Amino acid sequence: MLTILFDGVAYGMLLFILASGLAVTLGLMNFVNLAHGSFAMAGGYVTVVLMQRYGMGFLATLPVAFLMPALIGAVLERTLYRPLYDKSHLDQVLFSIGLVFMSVAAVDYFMGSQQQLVHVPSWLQGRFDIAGTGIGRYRSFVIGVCIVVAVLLQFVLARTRFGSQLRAAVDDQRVARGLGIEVGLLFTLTFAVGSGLAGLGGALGAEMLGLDPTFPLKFMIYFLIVVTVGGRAGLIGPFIAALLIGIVDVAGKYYVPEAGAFLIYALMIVVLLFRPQGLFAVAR
Amino acid sequence: MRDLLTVEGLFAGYGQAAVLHDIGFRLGEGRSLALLGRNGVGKTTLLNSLIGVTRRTAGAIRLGDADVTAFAPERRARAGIGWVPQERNIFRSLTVMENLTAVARPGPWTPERVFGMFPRLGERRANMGDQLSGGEQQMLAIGRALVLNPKLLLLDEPTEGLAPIIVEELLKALRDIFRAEGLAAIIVEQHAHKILKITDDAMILERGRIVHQATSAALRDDAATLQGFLGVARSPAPAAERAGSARPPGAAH
Amino acid sequence: MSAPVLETLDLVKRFGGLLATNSVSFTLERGARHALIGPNGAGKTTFVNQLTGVLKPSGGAIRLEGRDVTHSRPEARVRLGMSRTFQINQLFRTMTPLEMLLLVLGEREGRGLHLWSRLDARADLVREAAAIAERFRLDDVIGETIATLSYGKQRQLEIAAAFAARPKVLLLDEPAAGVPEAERQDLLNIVSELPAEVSVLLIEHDMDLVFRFATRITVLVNGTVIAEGEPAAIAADPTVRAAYLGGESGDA
Amino acid sequence: MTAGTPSAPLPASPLPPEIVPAAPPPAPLARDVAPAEQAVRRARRWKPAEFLFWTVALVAPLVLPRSMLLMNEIAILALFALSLDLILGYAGIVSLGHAAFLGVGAYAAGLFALNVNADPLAGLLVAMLTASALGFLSSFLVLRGTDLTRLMVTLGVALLVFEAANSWRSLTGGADGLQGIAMDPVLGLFDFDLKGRTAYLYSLAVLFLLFLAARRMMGSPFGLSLRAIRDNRLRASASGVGVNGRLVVVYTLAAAYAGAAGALLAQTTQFVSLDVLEFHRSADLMLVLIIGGTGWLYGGLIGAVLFELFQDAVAAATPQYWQFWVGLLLVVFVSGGREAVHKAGAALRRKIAGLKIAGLFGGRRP
Repeated sequence: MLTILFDGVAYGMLLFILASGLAVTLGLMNFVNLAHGSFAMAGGYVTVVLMQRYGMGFLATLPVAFLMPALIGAVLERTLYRPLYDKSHLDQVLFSIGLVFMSVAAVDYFMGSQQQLVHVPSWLQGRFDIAGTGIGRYRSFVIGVCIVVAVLLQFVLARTRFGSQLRAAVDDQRVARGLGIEVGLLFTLTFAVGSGLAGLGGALGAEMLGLDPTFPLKFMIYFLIVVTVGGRAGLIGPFIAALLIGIVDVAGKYYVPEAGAFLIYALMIVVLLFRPQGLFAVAR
Repeated sequence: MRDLLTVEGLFAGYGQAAVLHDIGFRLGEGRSLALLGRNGVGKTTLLNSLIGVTRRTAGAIRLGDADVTAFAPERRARAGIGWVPQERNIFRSLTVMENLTAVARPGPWTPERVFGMFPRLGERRANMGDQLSGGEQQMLAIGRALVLNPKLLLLDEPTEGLAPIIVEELLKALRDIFRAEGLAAIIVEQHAHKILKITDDAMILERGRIVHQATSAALRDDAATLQGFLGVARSPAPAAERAGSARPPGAAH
Repeated sequence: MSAPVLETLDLVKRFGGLLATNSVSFTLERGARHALIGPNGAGKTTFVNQLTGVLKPSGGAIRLEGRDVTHSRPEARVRLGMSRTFQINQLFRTMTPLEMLLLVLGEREGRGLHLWSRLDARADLVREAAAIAERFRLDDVIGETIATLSYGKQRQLEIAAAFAARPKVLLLDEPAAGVPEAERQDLLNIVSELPAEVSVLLIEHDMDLVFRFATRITVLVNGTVIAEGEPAAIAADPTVRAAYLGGESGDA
Repeated sequence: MTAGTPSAPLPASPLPPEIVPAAPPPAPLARDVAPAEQAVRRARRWKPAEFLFWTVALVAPLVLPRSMLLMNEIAILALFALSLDLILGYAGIVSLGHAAFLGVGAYAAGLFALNVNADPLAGLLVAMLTASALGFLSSFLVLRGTDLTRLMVTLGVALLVFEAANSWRSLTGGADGLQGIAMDPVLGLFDFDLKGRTAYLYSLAVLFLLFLAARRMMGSPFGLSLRAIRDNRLRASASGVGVNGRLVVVYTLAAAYAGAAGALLAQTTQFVSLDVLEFHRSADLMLVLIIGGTGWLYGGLIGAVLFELFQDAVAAATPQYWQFWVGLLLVVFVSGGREAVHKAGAALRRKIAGLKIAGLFGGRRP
């Protein structure tokens, strides 16, 4: 039982890191980027390639798994995404689905459609027991990394000038610009960091979630659920939502496997119906 | 005296609706200008065009030696324009302090100095922007423009919706700022009498055009013009007939 | 005097701590030419939005032809005889003026759920649409896409569409706002030529229009009615002058 | 250009009372209103290009007898796209889960043929009813909220339906799908042949009839009120349109159309699998409508033709990477290609016929 809870927490934490970039782009900047999972996949494949072809260690690949997607994100934001900020959500959805389809096919072409295996270092393999509960070493590691990242994110957003300028730009972009805040630059940086975090999540999650070219499609809805159910006002709502979803999903698959993902989807519809702003959103 | 702001042939509007027609004027360094006119004549649109958040269809704007016509709003702000928008637009998810630090630029005006001028704000520095009263929001909006350390301050109806006692206090604070700092300002106001006491020059808009320019002192004594352009009852002949004795003194040209 | 066509009783609207409509009791007489004026932020639009049902009042009541419509849906109020124009054009931009008028007429006649009927099945409605277009100086553009019309024509269509619902009460929200000088006269004529049996409430900044049109004026400041009366009285009222000019009342 | 037209001198006095709508206008005005009546009639009249379109569709099998399976796919996709156009193009309701109705229709038709009756038309009717029931129920989910909530909710419903079909193996056959569907002849006369001739003509006939119905309904006061809702919901409601009721009706209707497409798919391919409920069906459908343009009924049809032809050409070369090209098209179209294509298309049509935009098809592009 506790093991399931623990696995659920690890899964939820991972979901949070994967979705945190989307929580900012969709939740704060109000841009529907369904291709968020593609950046996560990019991170995963960066790790795979670096380990398999260049023999790098798992840990050493993680910074690159952050930087590469961040760079791609910055470039795409400057070129393709930015003109779409003012367009309808439908256009944003169609555009980003297009990116998903392209990335799925492109990765399939270059890397093949098979599942990729990521071998974590031996000291991260296996389990240890605490009071009769089996605790996976790797999952503990993931939880640790995710907590560090979550705390760091919350700190940047809540305590730094960058964070307050970003919140100001989100509150009222027109006035923020009129008061000298470089909104465009802020958004590019934010988008890049969000993409980078997705990449980091993709690399960390390859072992737990699996990694193949359909990754962005498979997990697209999960990211969206984290953000929409969590509410779009900050990072704490998505964080709680990610934990909840992680636990419900792991427990559901264990106890009622026949229901599949039914529970999660139904939960999302009900929440959106009664709390369109999300479960943890402050009324604006 | 050097010109700080030069506006030439400015046309602007929203969508297809034309709001400003051929606006041209100059503002000297350190001068304060009252921008008057009734509701909906384009005063706010003019301020918004100066900071660059309204679509300009024609015309040129110079700030000092720089042609800022093509500048984006953030570049104009950095070039030395501080803006107090009409709705105040306090960033609601930022604290009072953050509202200031997020936009502050180096110079004599610091958040602490703003708190010195508006002690109420200092007491509430940790409150979120959406927890402030109307008067506090207005003080914060002014403080937020000041910490940009601008050469030109644009104030859009700074006294709107405030209690009379706060209005007096605020106007006094503004006058001190203009006098002491040599800061130029354009103030949009509906209440002519109040603002003419603290400004150097005045300009009246009507249906998107400049219809009167004078010094504040001259306009203050010009009851006919005030009543004619700003009063409630300026009415052309057909209306005067219907309204009976409504014809005000100012309409008797 | 017959019963008022529209009245509000102690209407209140709060937004959080802000009292946007402060216990407004307002009466629109049958056939009235009534103007509602007030400075920016006085709560004029909030008041109209409650009358038409876009906003829910926090307290008080609204009666249309003696019926309580405080909680009726916007479309129900239209059917009961209240129709409005918008301060910022709200038009069906891909339609033609003819189609927009036909839509309003069709809804008025309860044809909106006729899935299998033709648009011109009721020839009288098409003729009526054409007549309204002529009355509002739109007959020359009746078949053009609305988005391509000049701004003045779009303002005219705003009123025409509201008028087509055959309202007993017509709310005009700043009909002349933003209309260029060249097209202004057309619009003013249209407003002054509205038939006498329609009761009109005009919300307006433009004092020329107000004093030219209204026989009664209500002044709203900070959500409160501070004065109401005939134009002459309003023009002379010191509190009203103070609200518009500022300073100590009467020093103007 | 109306702005430059000098306006006629205005009458000094109010217009005569007979034009007040309270009293119907008298005969002398007929001279002035005739153009309006003509305009309405002209708008609903069949345009030459429309006759041409359907004639080509009818004679296509004679010219290309080997491509009838492809043509059948085009007809079915066209019907599916027509369905989405009803809600997206006319009522402005976005959906990322339209495959739910296609899939439910397909399963309903397949199960009906396997277990009850193999008559195609009866199956078609059952599929439409089943899908419209789901449409009616889920329509209440799209009434409130923003476009984003609608996209999420429709996507969520489609995922739910997919999961349901996936889990309920005893009914749907799970991943294996429904196999061994054998249909009776259409109308008891026309057997389904291997070349797909009956299939195509059957699908085309259904598409044509449902298109006629859609054309009539979208030209009705109801259709006009949908366009009103799409253009400006606030004004629609201020014009007396009961917005929610209209949306429930059109959503249910569109679900029935999608169900019909699903039935055609099941009956003509004699096979139903989870593929009919996949996400990419909904996404591809969006692309179809983007290619053809929304809100004029022919957009879905033309989009379907182009989409299938493109797929046929590209997928033949690299079937595995077909999705890449779909994605690229979406990206290019949204990032500005759409305007360019539609501008070019409009210019082309103007050139050919010397008519105004959309004059040929009678539709109007938003």
